[in-house]
Amino acid sequence: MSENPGTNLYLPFMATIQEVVRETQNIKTFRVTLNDPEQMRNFRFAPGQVGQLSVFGVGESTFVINSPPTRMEYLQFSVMRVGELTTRLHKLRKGDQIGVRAPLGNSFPFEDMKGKNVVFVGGGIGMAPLRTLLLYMLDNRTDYGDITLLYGARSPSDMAFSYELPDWLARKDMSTVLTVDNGTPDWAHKVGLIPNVLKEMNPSPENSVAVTCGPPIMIKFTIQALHALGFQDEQIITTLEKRMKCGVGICGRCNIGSKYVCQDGPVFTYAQLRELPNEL
Amino acid sequence: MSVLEGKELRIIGFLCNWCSYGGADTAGVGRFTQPTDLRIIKLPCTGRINPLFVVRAFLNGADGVLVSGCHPRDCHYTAGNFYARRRLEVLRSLLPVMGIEPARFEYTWVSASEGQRWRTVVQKFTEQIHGLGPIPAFKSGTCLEACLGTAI
Amino acid sequence: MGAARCIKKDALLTWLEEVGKSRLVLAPRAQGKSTAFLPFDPAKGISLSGLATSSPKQALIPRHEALLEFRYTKTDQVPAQTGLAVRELIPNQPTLVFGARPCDARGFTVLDRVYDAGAKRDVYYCARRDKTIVATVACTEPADTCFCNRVGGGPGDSAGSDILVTELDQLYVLEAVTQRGEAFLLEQKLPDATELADKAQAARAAVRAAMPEGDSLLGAPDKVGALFDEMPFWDGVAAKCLSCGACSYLCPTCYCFNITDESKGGQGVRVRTWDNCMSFQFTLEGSGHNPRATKSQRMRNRVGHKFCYYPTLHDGALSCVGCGRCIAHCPVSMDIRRIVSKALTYEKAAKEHSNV
Amino acid sequence: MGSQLEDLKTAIRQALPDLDVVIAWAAGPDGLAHTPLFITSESDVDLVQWDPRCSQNLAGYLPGLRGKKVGIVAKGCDARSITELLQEKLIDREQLTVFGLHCQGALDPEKIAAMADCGRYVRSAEINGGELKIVSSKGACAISLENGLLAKCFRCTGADAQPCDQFIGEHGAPPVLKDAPATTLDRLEAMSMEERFQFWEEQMGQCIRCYACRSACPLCVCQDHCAAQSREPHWVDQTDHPREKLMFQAMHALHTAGRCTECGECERACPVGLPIMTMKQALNRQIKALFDYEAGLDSEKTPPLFQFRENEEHIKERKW
Repeated sequence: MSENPGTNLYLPFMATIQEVVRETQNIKTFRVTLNDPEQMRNFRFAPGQVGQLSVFGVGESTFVINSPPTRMEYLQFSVMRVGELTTRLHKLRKGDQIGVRAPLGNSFPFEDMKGKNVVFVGGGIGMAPLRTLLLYMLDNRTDYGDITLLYGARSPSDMAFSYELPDWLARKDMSTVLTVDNGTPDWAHKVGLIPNVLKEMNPSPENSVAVTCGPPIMIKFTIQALHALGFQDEQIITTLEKRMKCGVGICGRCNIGSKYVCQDGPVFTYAQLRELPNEL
Repeated sequence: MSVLEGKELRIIGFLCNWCSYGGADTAGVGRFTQPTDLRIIKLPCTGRINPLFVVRAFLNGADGVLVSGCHPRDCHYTAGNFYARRRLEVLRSLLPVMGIEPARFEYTWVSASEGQRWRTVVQKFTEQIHGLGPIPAFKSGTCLEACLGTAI
Repeated sequence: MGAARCIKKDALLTWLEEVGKSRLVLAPRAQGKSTAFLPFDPAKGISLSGLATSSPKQALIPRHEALLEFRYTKTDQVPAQTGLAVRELIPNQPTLVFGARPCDARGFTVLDRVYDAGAKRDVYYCARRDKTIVATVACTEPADTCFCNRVGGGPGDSAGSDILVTELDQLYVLEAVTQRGEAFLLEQKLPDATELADKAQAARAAVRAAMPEGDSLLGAPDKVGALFDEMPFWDGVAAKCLSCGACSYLCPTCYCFNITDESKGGQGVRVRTWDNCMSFQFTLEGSGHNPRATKSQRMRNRVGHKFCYYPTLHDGALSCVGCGRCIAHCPVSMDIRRIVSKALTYEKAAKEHSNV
Repeated sequence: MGSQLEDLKTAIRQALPDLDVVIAWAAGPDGLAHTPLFITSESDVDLVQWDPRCSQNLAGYLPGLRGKKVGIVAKGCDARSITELLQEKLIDREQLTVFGLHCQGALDPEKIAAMADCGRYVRSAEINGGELKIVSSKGACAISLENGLLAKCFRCTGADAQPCDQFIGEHGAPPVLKDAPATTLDRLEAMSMEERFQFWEEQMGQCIRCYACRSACPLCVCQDHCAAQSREPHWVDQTDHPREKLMFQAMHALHTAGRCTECGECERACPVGLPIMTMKQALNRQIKALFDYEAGLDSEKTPPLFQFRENEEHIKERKW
């Protein structure tokens, strides 16, 4: 091991999986601690920053740290099984060793958002990056105005973080709406597409910021809905995903024009996105 | 239990599930002594064998490759071995161009009941490979091999 | 410039052999039908006529390099639990690159801005860069594919070099450009040539003056950027492109890379290899989505990166040095000069396709 | 030859209104080789060139343009690739207009540059009276066209493009050429196995893994989804070892076995000039010997590896 990881951009922290939570059919959450207690103690990040998880022998892939910086017992990553690396990650168990290169990228403008009302709109695995900011705000509740969450998934069984939902629904200091595309007989919440439900909820753009993440098609229509509700481009924040390798703005594949999503992103306001070339 | 003197070589056998794997099993049940250089990979049919399996095996360092399947007209899937025969016969011409002695590769047909024949094939092929010795190695190494050779 | 030394042309190989005793010498050598920067072998000589087929960038960013090695180990704790050891592999090889051309050396400055960017230092690149002396041979004649003078360089430029070598009749004059080059040169047992420096400079100036002037491409960033949404333009220029990687891999400034793990059994290496933005897989995401799925989009990124995005980030410096390798060795004779010139004069919707 | 060019331009002009694009050749950057031209408007037609510098086989563009109405200019050998693509149903005959040419050989720019010793310093080059006249910084010289032809021209099986919708010029026999250069396959056959293995290790050591051979191959139809770049299955690894690059060449050869028409695009495209058609040639020889089959001659035939006979006349199985 290197004497001081961090000087080598490509050398991950060695980490241990402390817990694996099965969220849905194809999403698992990994709770991870860095092996060196001092590294773990000194680890700092801001909500929205990402990390590269390594399964040695398979490779690396980028995931958002979805636990908040206010809860540092472990770093949490939620992973949807899609390709080679995520399939291998899903096979790992408690105690297995992985590499973590983090934190990478920028974060949500959580300082600028102080005093504002926040509307979270998350779809599917897109709830992960919102979770870190949501929990951070709940842990610093007095800094922020009204907090509204709209979380949607294809079906009730596709809802990640289901064990946290009752708490969020019950909390008096936030309002939570859940929706699914396809309901089941015992589903007690909304049935409908996220943008439609959002319009129904009719959040006020007044002193508000909307934060959204989800599949590209959902983001597209959510932004349209937000515009219809009177949100300005500067009031809409999203977080992007691209194929990444280096994570530090060198390897050249996650660029949109001269911006590198791994370094200048993944968090962008819609106003910033509109300035970028259209190459999502 | 090598019946041949000296170092064991690496021979890869691609065997079809229905005939030759059965034949090898029959040879085993019959307790026929055989050389132990052969490592068997079972496939559903010789028709499943991409000739590149053979090339990859050689380039990964196999000293010999043996393919064995059902006798012609006995294929469990009717015609897999007929296609295989054409492909493997074409492959045979590629190996010497690459610098791989063509006799390092053979294909044959052994049925599930032919334990004795299986032993003959394995014995003769193993002898043939021992006659040729280890496959030439690449002079250049890679970082991967360098790593494999050192202890961290 | 600093110290100047000279060496007779017929003594060059002997000198390189001497240098080779204490450091790796990479010099252009013909092998088969191409010329590449290879470890110097006195028996095989060097080839200094014209531009090598491949650029010397592999001295600093090799075609592949192992970043880390890893090994899984069995532990006796919980059953089936494995331990893991990981080690970084930092290069540590003093090197002399001899026979780079001024465009090649300028290419190193393009790489420096990316790999040695203040707080964000790529330790592998920097370790190599710090231990590498670049001795550049000034050009005596531009090839028909050369256009260094249109992208801010010149056939006798010293940017990116530690030592600039100028041919004078039967001599090579070696002049130190950087401190590192100076220190290296002073260690060499070569005769002083301070009085030849003026002559060498005059020789370089004469070559520069004789080089046909072409329209400058330095103004490309705005225009190339403005064409982003002009898909017919990109469809037109990319039509004949095969989407192979010859241009990227021969280019002295293309620096994009891939990182993959290769292993056998429980051990292996994490390797960094050259990658190519013209490849479909380059941006292909796990979900199957590809932001640059078509050849035209990839061509737009390739030209855009060199003539717009990179200059935007680095004070207008283009990431093209005009060596012309991509033109000379393209299987379909794509000509990046013509693409950029076309972009500079392109009138939107003037023509559905633009043949280049 | 001038009139053949004019006839070609006229034919393209006439057909263009009904086509989305016509693929032809135009002057390249250095005068030694022409470059592909995608014609979509009348004014592009003026750029068309036809002479022995039209070396590239344009058929490789066709599968990527499937769904469009495409015109293509083809030499005799190029048409074999078109036949093969039709045979494999990778392109649609009714969407395709072939402007067929009679060809008397195409030039090898690398060979010419070497013969003229002009490197990349060509000022001008023109064809005149059976010669390519080159002016370079080293002076002027003339190369007889016959001496500068591609290796494949010495094995020409038909100078006239077939299939063809519009034939331009006169039909005729292939050029009569003497002194065919020795192929790498011939040279290899004179070597021991050990030497052959070393030969490939040396050659593949020069490969920069740009995959131009694959991208240029008209029959490599997987292109963007090539097995060589797949992680699962992991056919080749990314380490820069000659073994892996040789493995890729074996893949290319076996994937085109019984399909390769020896158009030579792989070698022509290779930026470092590796003899990578050799393995394909060896397979073709074997296929000719075993099945009496040559690819790209009959679009109705079933390729030999897509069929079998219960009794294979030319296959001698080993008796154990």
